[in-house]
Amino acid sequence: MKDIVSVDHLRVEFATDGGTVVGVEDVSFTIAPGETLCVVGESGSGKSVTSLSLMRLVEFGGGTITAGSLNFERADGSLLDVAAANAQVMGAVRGHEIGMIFQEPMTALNPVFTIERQLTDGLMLHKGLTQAAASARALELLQSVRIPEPERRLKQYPHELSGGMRQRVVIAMAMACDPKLLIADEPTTALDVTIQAEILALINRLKRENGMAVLFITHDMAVVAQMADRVVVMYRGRIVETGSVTQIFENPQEDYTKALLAAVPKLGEMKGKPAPEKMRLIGDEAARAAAAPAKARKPEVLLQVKNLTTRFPVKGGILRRTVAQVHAVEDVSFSLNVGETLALVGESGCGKSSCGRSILRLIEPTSGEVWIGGRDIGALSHADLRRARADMQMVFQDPFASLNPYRRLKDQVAEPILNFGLATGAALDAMVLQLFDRVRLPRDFMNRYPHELSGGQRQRVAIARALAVNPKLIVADEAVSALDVSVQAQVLNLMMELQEDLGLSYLFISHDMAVVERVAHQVGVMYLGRIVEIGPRSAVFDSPQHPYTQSLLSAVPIADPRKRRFGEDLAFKPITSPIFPLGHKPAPSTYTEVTPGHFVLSL
Amino acid sequence: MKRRDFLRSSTALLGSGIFMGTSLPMAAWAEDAPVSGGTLIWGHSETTQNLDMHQTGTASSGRVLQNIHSSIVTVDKDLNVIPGLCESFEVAPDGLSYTFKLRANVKFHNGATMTSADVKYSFERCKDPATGAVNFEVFNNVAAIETPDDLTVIIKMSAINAPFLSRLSENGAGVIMPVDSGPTQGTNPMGAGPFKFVSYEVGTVVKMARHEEYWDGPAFLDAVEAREITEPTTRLTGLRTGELHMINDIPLDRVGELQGDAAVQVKTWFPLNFDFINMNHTYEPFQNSKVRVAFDMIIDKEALMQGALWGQGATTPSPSFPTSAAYNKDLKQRPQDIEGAKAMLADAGYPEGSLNIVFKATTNYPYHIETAQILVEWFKAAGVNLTIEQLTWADWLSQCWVDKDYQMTMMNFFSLWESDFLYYSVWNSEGAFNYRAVKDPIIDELTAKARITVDDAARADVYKQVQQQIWAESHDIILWFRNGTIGAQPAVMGLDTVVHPNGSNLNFHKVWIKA
Amino acid sequence: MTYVLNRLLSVILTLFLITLVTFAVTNILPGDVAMMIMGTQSNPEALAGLRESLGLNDPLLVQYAHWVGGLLTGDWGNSLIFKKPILELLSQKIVASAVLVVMSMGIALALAIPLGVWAAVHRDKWQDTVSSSSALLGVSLPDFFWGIVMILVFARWLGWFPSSGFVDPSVDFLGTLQHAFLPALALGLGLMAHLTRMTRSTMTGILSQEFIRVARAKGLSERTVIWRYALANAIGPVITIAGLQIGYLFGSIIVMESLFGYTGMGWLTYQALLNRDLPLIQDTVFVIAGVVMLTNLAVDLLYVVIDPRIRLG
Amino acid sequence: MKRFKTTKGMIGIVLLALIALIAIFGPMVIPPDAATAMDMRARRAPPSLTHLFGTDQLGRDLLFRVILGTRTSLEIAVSAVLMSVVLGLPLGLISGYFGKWIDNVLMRLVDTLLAFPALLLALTISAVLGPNIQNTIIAIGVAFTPYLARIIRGEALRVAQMPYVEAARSSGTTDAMIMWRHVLPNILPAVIVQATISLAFAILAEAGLSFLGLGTQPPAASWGLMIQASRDQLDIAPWTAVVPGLAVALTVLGLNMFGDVLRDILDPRSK
Repeated sequence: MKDIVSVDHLRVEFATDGGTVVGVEDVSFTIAPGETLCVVGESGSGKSVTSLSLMRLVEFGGGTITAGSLNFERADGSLLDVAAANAQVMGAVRGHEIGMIFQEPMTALNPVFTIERQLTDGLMLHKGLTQAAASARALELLQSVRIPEPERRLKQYPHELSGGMRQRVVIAMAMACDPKLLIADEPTTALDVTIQAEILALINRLKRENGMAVLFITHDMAVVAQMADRVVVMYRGRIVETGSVTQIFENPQEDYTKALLAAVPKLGEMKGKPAPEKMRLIGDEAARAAAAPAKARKPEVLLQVKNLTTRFPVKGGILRRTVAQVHAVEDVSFSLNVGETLALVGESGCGKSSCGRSILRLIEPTSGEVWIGGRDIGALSHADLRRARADMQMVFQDPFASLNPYRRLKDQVAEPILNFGLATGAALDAMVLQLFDRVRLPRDFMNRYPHELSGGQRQRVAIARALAVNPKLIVADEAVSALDVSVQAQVLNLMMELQEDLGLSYLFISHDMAVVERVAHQVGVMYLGRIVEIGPRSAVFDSPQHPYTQSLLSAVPIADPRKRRFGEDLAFKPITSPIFPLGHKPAPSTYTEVTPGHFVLSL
Repeated sequence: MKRRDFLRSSTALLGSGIFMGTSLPMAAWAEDAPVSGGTLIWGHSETTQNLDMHQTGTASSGRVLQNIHSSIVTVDKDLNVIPGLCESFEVAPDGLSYTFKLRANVKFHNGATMTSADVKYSFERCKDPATGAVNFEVFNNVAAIETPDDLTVIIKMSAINAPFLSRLSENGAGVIMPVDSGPTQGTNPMGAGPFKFVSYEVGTVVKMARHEEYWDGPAFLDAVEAREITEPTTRLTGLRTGELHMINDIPLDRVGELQGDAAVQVKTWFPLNFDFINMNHTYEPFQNSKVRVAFDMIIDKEALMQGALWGQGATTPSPSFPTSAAYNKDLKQRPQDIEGAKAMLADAGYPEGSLNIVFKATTNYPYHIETAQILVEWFKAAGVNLTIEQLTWADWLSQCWVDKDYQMTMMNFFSLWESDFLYYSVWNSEGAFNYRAVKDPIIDELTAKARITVDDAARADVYKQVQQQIWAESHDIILWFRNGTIGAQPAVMGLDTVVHPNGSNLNFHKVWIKA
Repeated sequence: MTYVLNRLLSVILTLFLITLVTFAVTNILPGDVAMMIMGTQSNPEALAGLRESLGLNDPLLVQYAHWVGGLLTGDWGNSLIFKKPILELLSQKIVASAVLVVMSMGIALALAIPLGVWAAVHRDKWQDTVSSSSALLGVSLPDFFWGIVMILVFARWLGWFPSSGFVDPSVDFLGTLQHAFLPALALGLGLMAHLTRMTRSTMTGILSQEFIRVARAKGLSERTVIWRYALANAIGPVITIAGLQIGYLFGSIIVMESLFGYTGMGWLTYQALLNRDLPLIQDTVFVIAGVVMLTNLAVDLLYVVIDPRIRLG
Repeated sequence: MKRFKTTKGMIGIVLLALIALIAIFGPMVIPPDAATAMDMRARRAPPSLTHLFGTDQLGRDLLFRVILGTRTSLEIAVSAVLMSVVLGLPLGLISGYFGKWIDNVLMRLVDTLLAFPALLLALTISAVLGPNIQNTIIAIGVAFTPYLARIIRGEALRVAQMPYVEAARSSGTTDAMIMWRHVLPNILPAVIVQATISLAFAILAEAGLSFLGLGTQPPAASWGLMIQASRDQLDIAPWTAVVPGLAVALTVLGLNMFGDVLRDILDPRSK
């Protein structure tokens, strides 16, 4: 069969403040009908530019196609060079013959128009349907993407829908005119893992049913393994390697591909290993050598959390009285040993972040006790709490936002030291220098500003800042989630190394099961504010007991094309609301100990 | 209080207006016979306020109400008191009784015929403090008002009040309104004037229609619309675009320009008012007459008049009306002599650079600001540092007039020509308008003496001495008489009749529009 | 609904604060009301009597209570200069100002939105500079200056519009619009710059959002994308900003209405201030402040209608 | 894009520098008293070789007056804006950073002030304190404060929710230090940009006050006073309006062009 898309020596340039920048260069690939081609790469690889070029949307971002051709076989069999097509032709192709899905379902829909209007305007434009016919087709589309109560959804506005439902609407919009090609640009990156599984399964089904080709853009090798027929690996605007999915995963030819694959944690690969292990990094044999099992420590409890509960008021009424409460953290108890990592996992809104913040009293818990090193944090006065914070530090998710753009890195790392009066003058400088060495940042970074650093480097600064006051506990709230996979591996290794050397304890808050499997000693699974299952990492991963844990694990994509999981439609139980009326008295959390140290919430 | 209060409270006797003519040849309308009909649209320079003739203290209201009301007596162009709504009047030799014979068949706007009861009602309403009449003190000495028959009114006085008759010649005190119309005068002014009140939209327009039964014959115009346009440029534009037939108060700097414009006729007259520069006599340097005289010497009055009034006025050393017998023709303004002034100031103990004076001027009169700016330059040359503070009218009144909190200022008085009222009020240490705190025993003695001087010529001489003393001591620096102005479309006829002798009021009885 | 009630409650609270500030400010103004009424004719006894009858000798708290009580019961007092019930004056003048304010805001929006959108679409290009510079022209000179230019150009030289005055809309609605047009245009020029700027920045933000890309990916024309998809989202914020300009506008009409002899609230306030007509000052200022508050409330409520995201909140 | 923005910024900077030079050195260069000296034979003279920019209604040279006015106008505008920043900064900062009831109370107050016509405020201040330059500055400064406070509050609110503020708090930084080290530097660019734009409004506000005779007192010269004086002669002597009007317009234009690039200049990210 003839290829539906054939990209030949594509070159896209951007006019920027600093002059012309090449977005992609010499990019060539083809897509056969009914095939899923995954373009994979880290940020800045040019994968999105490629997909946007195919729609000629790249121009709206300031890009220009300066060389190459983008041939697309149209519905009537004619060949169209997209690079040379005029605006009118592109208008007819876009949304009609090529559909596109984007990353952010929360912003991909126009907030002030109803779902119906957004679904029908393309239909009326391309198919010339009447309003009524378009509406009927819209309903059909919503049914085909398996949205519950489709009739009601038509009249709703985007904000009334959950993220997963919105992405289904976006897919329905892209599918509206039965395109021959669907471009999916990171369609599941912003979604929770169970919803990701559902959406991936949906795309698979639609592809199969409609016989369309899919161009799938992603940074996630696990998703690639699950979805791709063929893979294009991109790096810095160029194609590194092209091949079938098994070829790429099992016999990568290029070093970059190998390194990329090495840095990806695969769910299940830690089975039978007693302790966390560092990530594999190609060309970093030293790290591999150091990955010897951590010295066995005598268990000693550092952090003890007892019945921690945090509720946020929902205000309403004329007098702004509290009318309901969000039960963000509900009766959570656990303990964390010195030198160990406890991972709290769960999907967005499960309360894992609130739990971490409540422990540090960055938000005030409603009740419960938090003991660190024999001190009840909850009972401390404002001044004592400030002093106690030397023992417990936090690393935040977003390395861009957690550093003040207007202060030199040196000053930001020195701030905690100054706050606690640990050192001044030359001694302070020496300490900061040491911290930079410790997190392996070049010393000349000290006088720089955050914007001059990459994401991984910033996260190292954040870690250095957290280390500055010699804390015993570090709460790492999605600390590596925003990083590219290779950088993520480096930062994780750094964290594990620091743990070994300094005996740090981590409360590792994450949504990424594969990463958690790699780094945690203990794992707690959170759902609707409670820990539903907690225990040693191997126990929780190898024999999950709670149904939620089970479904969570079953939804995680595995970076192995031979372990495909999303063939058929999936429907996980949607998460219910953690908002309860004022008088609501939830039952206390009671647990069953299935094996020693492995507790499961009694149903 | 409004600036127009000066007018109201000061028109005790007759004002003498000197018409300076119009820019349109008199012959132009002399050939035409007046025709009836049409609505005159007048761009009025000020906002009409209270419509009750007794209560209103503002020239703006009086200017409009002049067409609605008539008073018992009035004045001719030469400021002689002549009969108005009365046919004749008579003053008893002892000055304690006035007898008015009323005109028969004078019709009010409501159709009623005027009788002596209406006169009695009107005067008593004015006298009654509860009315809040601005001119109630005119009737202070009135002991009784007798109405022996429908057309005779006799007023008995408890003491002599020489200016009484003159004060009655203006509507503020002399207006005759129908019995019991008082309560509605504020909203629906009613009298016996040539036009009936139709409506007033506050700040926008007063509409009046011809009173067909006016005793002196019906007016030519069907109606008059007084549109209130306070912004001079806007008003001028209205005249030029033809939206308005006529405007009063042409900006002084534009009079010359308009006079050269064949598309409009311009009418000027003087005096509208006199202006003088005031020095606060409680301020230490001004207690020294040398300083005051030196300040007078700093000023070139003619140049100042050309500068601030664009020539629309005439300098004068005396505030008396030029036609008044009391006008001291021997006085001459001091010529500018800056070196002499410097020497005199040094002699008084204020060498160059030692005097820092604040000059408060009100923005209500833009030409006061221009005057002040010119003064600053001359005073700088004389080594006196003058700084200007601009005040809104309300602020000027409360600071300068009431609290006497100023060092130097300037003010004007409209039609303040009756000598007793002028000199006693303004310069006697007890005077009501003596906001400069002038305290000159010679003036106090002279103004008191004038009140008991019966002989007119002798009395005039006394006032000439007062003027001499004011000049000699330079209590104030008298500057000039300012012109009044009207601009109109060429089709508006009878403009020579429109200005009331007091220089401020406008009467449209004889005005007509050429078809 | 609770949102509406909430806003109402806060408006009532603010109105109360406004009465306090108004009362304080007018009582700081130097000058004696009784003196203002009696003028130069006053004598001490009469003044004392008038002060007593006006309640000026009462403690300030009593005077304040009296005023607020009057406001609530519909006894708004009488103007000293016009000798008329203030409520009657206000009810006439507020119509005039409403016409002017709505018209100038309409003109400003009609100019600013296209200009702002145009600038946002061509961000950082020459069109952007042309747009912001032409919008700036309006604020480069005080609005009374533009007022005079309008009078000269449109009334004197072209003769298209009357140079001044106001016509009651119940008498001649077209006349009302004709008289309001020039001052509204002058005011609109002054308002335009800020609104253009805000439209531009709001649109810039919206145009960079994902749903715009989605709309383009659907094959919608640029016209639809910008003027329907994007603008529908920009209208809410722009109207909110326009609402906040009402306060500024009510400041400007004081000068502009006086210039055009357009007798509305601004003119009335100006007369009251110039003549130190304290009861009138208090009431007009209270009404203006109140209208500004209520307009902001109305805009917030309008936003609720425009933006479905807040509708249920 | 960059080049375009830089050119625009350069134009703004050059304009402002020129105006600043005139403000600083102008009054020293022109002959003393030149701006107030009157020539009654040359009233409202159109621009000519003797009077390059023409003369006003009192025959004063407009070139000299506009030069002298530059200093007065900028002095008033800069001082008034500085004053409103000094008043508005703590107000907005505290309101935005602490939020809750403090924010409620302060913003209700600001709302109340915003509802009043600024003219009334200015009139009261001037009636109580007297009309002169200092009081003009106070009047404009006070009138601008609530606007600035509101903008600063919004910015502070945004910054207070940034993770780096939470990071600072979790590492034991006190509220005062957080405001000083983290919130203030991050809102400052927005404040400075806003202040730049406010400068333009302050110049105009002075003109507005001149309408009532407040503001600069004659015969001193300020742009506002000159524009105000021109309003009765716009049709017969347009240059009396054009000269100061052009001065204001160029300054406003310069400030706006400069303001657009100022944010970039202040941002370490753009270095």
